[in-house]
Amino acid sequence: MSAQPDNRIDRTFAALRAAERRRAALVPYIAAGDPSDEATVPLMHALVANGADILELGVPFSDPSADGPVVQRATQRALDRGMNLSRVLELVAAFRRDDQNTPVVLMGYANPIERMGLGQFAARAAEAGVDGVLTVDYTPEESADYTAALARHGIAPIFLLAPTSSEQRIRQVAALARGYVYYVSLKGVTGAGHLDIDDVERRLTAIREHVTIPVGVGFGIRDAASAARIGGVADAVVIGSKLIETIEQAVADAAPQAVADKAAEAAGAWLKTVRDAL
Amino acid sequence: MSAQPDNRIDRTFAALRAAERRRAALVPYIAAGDPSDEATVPLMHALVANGADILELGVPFSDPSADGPVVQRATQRALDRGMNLSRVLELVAAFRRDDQNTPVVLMGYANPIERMGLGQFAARAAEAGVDGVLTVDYTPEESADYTAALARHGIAPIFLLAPTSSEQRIRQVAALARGYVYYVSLKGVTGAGHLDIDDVERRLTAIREHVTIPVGVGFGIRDAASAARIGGVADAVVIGSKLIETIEQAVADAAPQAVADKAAEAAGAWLKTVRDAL
Amino acid sequence: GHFGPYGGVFVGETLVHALDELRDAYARYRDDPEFVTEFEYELRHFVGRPSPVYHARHWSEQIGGAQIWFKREDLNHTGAHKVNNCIGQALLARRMGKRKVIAETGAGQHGVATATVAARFGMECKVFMGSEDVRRQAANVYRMKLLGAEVCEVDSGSRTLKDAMNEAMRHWVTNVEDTYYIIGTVAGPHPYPAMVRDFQMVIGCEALVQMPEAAGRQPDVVVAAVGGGSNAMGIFYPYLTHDAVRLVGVEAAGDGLETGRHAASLTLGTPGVLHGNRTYLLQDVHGQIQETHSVSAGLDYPGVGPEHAWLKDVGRAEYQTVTDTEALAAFHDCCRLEGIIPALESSHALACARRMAASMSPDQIILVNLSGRGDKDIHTVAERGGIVF
Amino acid sequence: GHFGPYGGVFVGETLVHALDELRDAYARYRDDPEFVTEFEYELRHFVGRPSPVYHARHWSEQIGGAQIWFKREDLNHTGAHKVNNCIGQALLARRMGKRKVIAETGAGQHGVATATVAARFGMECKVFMGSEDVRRQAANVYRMKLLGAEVCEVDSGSRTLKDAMNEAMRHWVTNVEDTYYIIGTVAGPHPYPAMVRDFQMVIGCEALVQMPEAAGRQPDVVVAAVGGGSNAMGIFYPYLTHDAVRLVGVEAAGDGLETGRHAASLTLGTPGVLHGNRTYLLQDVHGQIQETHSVSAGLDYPGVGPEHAWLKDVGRAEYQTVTDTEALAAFHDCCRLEGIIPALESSHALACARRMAASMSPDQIILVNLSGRGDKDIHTVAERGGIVF
Repeated sequence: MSAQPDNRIDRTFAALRAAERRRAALVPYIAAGDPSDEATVPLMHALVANGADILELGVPFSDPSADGPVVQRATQRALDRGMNLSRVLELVAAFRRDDQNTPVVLMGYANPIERMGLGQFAARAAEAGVDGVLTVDYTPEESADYTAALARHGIAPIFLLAPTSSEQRIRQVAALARGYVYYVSLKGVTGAGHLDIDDVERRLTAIREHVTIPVGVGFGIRDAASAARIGGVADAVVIGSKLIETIEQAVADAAPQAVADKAAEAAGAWLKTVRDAL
Repeated sequence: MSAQPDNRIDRTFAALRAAERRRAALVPYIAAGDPSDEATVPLMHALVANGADILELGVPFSDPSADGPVVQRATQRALDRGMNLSRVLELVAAFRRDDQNTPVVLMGYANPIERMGLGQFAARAAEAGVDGVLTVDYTPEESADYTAALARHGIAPIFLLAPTSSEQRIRQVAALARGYVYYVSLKGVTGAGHLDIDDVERRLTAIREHVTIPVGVGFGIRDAASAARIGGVADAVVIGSKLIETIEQAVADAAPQAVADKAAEAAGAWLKTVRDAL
Repeated sequence: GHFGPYGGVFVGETLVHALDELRDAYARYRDDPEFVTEFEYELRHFVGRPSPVYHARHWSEQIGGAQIWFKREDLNHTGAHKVNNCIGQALLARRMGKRKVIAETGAGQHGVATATVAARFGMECKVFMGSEDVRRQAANVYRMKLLGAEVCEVDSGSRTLKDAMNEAMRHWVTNVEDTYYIIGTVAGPHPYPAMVRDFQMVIGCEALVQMPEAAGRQPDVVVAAVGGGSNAMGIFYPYLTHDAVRLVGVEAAGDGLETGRHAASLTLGTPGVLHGNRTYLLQDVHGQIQETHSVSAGLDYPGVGPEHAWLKDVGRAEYQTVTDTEALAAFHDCCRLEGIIPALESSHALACARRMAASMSPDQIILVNLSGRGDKDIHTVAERGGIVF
Repeated sequence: GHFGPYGGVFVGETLVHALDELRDAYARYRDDPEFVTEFEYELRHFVGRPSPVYHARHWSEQIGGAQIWFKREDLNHTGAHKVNNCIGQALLARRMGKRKVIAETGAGQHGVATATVAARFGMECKVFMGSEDVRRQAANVYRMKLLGAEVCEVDSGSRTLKDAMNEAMRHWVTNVEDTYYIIGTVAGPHPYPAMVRDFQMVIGCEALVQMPEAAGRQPDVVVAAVGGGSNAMGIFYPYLTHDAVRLVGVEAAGDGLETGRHAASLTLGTPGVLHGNRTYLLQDVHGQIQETHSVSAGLDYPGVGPEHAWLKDVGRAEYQTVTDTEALAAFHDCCRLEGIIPALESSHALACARRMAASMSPDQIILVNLSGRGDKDIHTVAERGGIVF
């Protein structure tokens, strides 16, 4: 079974491949509800306006043990303001009212999804316009029900691969993953690690022996230059911590009513520099 | 072996026995060096002037575990001012310059005596004019060398008996003791206990079956009335804690140069009330 | 790696290889005679095992029901059952060529046990601890330092156990090549729950032999406190096949189940995924993990080992709850009537035993796992009594 | 009641009858099979005996000389050897019909051990403690209260151990009919020194059996710290007849013997009479007992058990000294290299063993009596290091 042909993620990558000048997809990550509930949808639109090809939206969880300190801070702020999975889906639906094309991928942990129920989650996510879901702590072994539920609603299950992933593991992920595969550093909490571009390239080659869908890379990207280097070898460049820090700084002293605008403006401006470098 | 016939203790009791109106000997206890080094000899004379028949002089020891709080306070004060066994002997010698008749009994613990050496102690004590020694923690079993050393110098070893002392024990003490025997309450730290005169009388009767020398009693005597009751059954009445408290109160606010006089005056006045009641 | 629907491996891909390695190493060594011999030697000479069983005669008489016996894990080196597992894992780490161990700790007990075995085996040791806990548990922090461990203060989140766990996990991911993560209870991703249980089951194995010798027969009931659940699994496991023996786990009811301030995940929780495994969790309607409360730091955990979840579902073990107040009463009884200061964790088991004993007959036997000594808890008890020192 | 010229009964007549009673009772029960069985049962099930022997391999390697082994009294219930003796005396008190026990304590360890056994056997317990020590040892005071003991603050003198002893003695005299005085070391009037030694000699008896099993043979040297000397007598006594085994007692040299601030009564003291027996004492020229100093509260005593005095004179045991600084260094070594926090008392024995081991060969063995755990001492060690918590 392959992802439905009209999945926005597949269409996005297909369009990029078909373009005259091929370039990697730009995939910014923000935590839903940070810096505020109201800021999220405008921020998503601003990111698209400034070159985002796919949006990753973090679903806050109380125990984000795979996240680095920057992402943890962001999701904690969102949690403190009452963000939850249902509300994230509402935000995606709101975003979809004005943007039918940009893929949205949810990134989070298994428990909120299980609590909602796999079937209900997949149905509501599809209805809201979610295109892919990356659940950090669903390993392929534990994913049968999860991937089945997503497949029933045309949502791509996105999986991680690491430098330590064995060939067998890569095959296993290749068989399950849809949309794209997300390659992370072994220094693998979000926001950490340093960039060894040759090593990344070797790993991607090994992964692509089995994985036919696009492979994104998401660590060590702090600026336009590093984004460009990753973009030279990967199908997608995921940017999280640095973007969140940019937003943090922009809204640090902002009046409440100015938060959404300042966040969108700063995030968009910074993302544009990255996009221009790709 | 009996004590030398010219022992002042024996002569004192003999004189009291020979008197027309027999009465118990009055034996006040003070700690040597309390309230001060200089006050001790005048205090001894004042006690004699006010009716003391025998003087008990406490030798300060750092660990007076058989003494109650009042006596402990007094010996601790003396210790703090540098009192020690050698100095006590000097005080006795000083007292003897003006009083050749009143028996002086040292009361203390074994260690200072052993430290000086039994032979040297006995010789120096005799030379100073000491007539008897009561060493609280020399039990008859451990006393062979001690009593021999005292005997060589004509000093009476004085022993304690308690309500719990067995008949065998009384015999043992009877064989060793000279001068007098000191009967103490089972509530046997100094200064403690309450007075059950009938019980004391029964005990003294049992003791006198074996002990032929005088038997003193030394607890529960707080005033003239209780002294009179004890005096009715005992050969000697020992008074310690109440006398020390009297001195303590008298010198509490005294100027340093007035301490000796105030102590002697107060102690003498109080002792006289007791003596008058005997 | 599953206990019915529970357990499993729910972690990011970055940890999968390390867990595969661990699973393989454990499978290789768990029955290796040399490994087993060394483990048993350490338990005997370093920990002081076997721990005795003890008849709490005085207390049993006062209750007037069943005879209460204690399994004396409080007599172990470092004062609790925790060290059994730490030794097993340290020996395994050494065989895996890892010279560094890490652990997370809340009140500091697992941190002290880990620092202890790391010192014993000459390993580098980092213990992650929330900065708030560092402040509250200064004595245990100092103990760890004396033992040569580095205490890493965690300043994120609530600055307590949960954040320390997250940080330990992050550190492990980043240093997985030379670092072994010693998890302290029967939770976490496979193989931890089974492995920790195996290292702790010496408790039950000893009791199986000791009770017939000392009491004439096996107990009617075995009672143990359940936070993560390692002391309970350790004593339950060898008794699982003894159908006549009731197994009772005791969760912390804190201020009372009705107040919401408790840590009774099996009693009031629902299945979910946390810390690498599927199990019963205290969570809100959105799947966020809830804050828990117990006077006992060791029971103050929103999850529970997955094997307990399974034993509950299949009915082989039953789970009761005990409030702070009941646990403290049992703590004081144990001090005054038996001369043993029990850990507050263990006091929950004691309180449950007391409740059960009262309606049982004097020829019946309850065996309580006295999982640790309470010296670490006297400040907490004093504070509750309004005493500060 | 004598050990050569030492020991004896040096007390006021008011205590003689009580000591006669005790001597007779002990003579009657010490070999009574029922008494012995009960004592051994308690040691096993309540205290957790036998305590293991342990090869400090890591530390021995670092020193590069003799192999150092520990006798693990730190694993006993209440954390030290003290409890062995308290149990023996409590069982005796019960047979003598005494329902009340008293004890004196300085740092609180003997008080806690006494309170513990009193709770265990349902006896009323009073512990005398100087008010200054009450202030400094608040945690142990609270422990005793938890165990149901009454802590009697003593306000006289220096308000420390000595005054507590005097006060306990006074209380005993006054209540001798129904009260038993549990002395905590091998001092005091006969029969205490011999009786306490007998109750503690289980340490050496176990070691005699364990060392050949675990190490292949008896040790070349047995080392133990000496304050009053009960842990040392407990391990020495069964080895007295093993002529090939050197017995080494270790006294506290405090700031250094030359400073006068120490507690080395055997090394620098002279014979005298204190606390009911004749022994070596630290005293001035007038026979006043001197103040002592040691970082270890348990060694901070101006006398020593009379049997040690005798063993020194006849040359069967030798006595060395260790300064505060040396003891602290050994304390830290033991923590960091072996994962065992030793009592500061025991750290003196460790330091001596280290010194001796360095000039011995790797096939020789030193057995150290690790008399207690050091949890009680970590505040003292921290303070020394300038750390307050």
